[in-house]
Amino acid sequence: MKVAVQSAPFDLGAEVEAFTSGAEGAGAVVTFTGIVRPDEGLTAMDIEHYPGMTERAISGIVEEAVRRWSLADALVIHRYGSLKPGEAIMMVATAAPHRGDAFAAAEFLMDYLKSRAPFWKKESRDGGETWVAAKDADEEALKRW
Amino acid sequence: MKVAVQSAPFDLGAEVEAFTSGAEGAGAVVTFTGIVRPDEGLTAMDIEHYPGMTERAISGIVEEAVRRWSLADALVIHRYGSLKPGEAIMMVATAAPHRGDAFAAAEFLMDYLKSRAPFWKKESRDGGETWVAAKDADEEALKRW
Amino acid sequence: MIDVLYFAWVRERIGLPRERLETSAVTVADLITQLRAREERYAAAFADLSALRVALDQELSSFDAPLAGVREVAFFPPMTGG
Amino acid sequence: MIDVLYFAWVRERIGLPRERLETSAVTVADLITQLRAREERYAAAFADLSALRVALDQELSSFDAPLAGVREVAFFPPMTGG
Repeated sequence: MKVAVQSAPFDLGAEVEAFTSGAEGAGAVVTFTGIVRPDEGLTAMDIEHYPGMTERAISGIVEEAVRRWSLADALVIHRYGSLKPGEAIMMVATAAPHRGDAFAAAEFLMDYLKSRAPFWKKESRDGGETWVAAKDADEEALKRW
Repeated sequence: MKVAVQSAPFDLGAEVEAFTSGAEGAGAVVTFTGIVRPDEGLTAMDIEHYPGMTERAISGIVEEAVRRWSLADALVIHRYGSLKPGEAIMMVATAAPHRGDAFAAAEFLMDYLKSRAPFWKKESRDGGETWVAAKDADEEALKRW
Repeated sequence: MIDVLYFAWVRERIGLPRERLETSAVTVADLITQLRAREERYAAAFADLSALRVALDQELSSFDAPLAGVREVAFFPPMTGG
Repeated sequence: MIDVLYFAWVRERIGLPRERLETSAVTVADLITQLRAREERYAAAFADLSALRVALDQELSSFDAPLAGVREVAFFPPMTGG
């Protein structure tokens, strides 16, 4: 199990490689990577977080995933600070004996990180700065679990 | 779009890195890696395929995924030949503006590759060799799409 | 004494990330009532509670939760991680 | 003339990966009837059709499909990719 909250970029290829080769007994590894979508006019994405609570909240979400599914391992890396379009914001990885568990746990982690981990995104555009509003669909997504 | 059917191992980290940095406009990248599960007594997994039909079938499945979901890119690599426990058999990757499309397309690709791409697995154990039987659950899984 | 933290636009509207307060508030809602009464910038930040979330000692909580024993209260908009 | 391919345990049971046949079979089912009649190893391989799949010119097909124009027929068990 690994949870990292950091401002530094992470090496996606190296993380996936290390996670996969370290996941003993796994037959299936799913990864998700979130990227600052290079939307028209977007110049930067600033991510604020709540130090202390962030690590607690993410660890709690990972522990819940481990309780619900048969997982060999799980990983969450989430960045904060100022990111440019095209940069990776975060990743999750899940390893399980079977693919169903790996997929379900990865989607569960993403749904919960979206709405229950204390991060807030602010977009900078030519016209100014805007806090990204939470989507009703993201809150709705939690109900399926 | 990339489809590769090969006996050689692939470099998972490098493939994920290249796919992700090449997926223009993506906000979400999902990858799945299938590994020879190191079950008790398993010494090798031999994968037979149908050269020609394999590439056609996989390309058809990828094209169907692109028709159904809003994808920036998709990739399938599938190995054949003799693999050892712990080795990666195959991977899929999907890139999309939003995470829902990336997850759904990756699961769709996996479900179809399991039952519609002409590969056959044979397990070698101390006691001999056994062809892996198709699971009813894998055929069932196609019905959700 | 209680630490009160503000994040995202709540922090921007109030103009500070955290402060230490002496309060007799029994619940989060009481504390919000006291904060609103302090200055216009607080009233503006707490105008619409449906747009706010609260954490007590780093656990998500609700506005009717009691403050007894709590050392850190945080106010912020709905989270947008991932 | 038609190419007939066998994979996995079908290949092992029949003992060869492919062969070229002259056949008057109109459908896949007709071809299977002719193959079964050839030798015991064919009869064994085609004993239970529910355990077999067929592809015509590299497209999955069904046992009642016509063979007219088909150049390559492949028989194999349900696939186990991924």
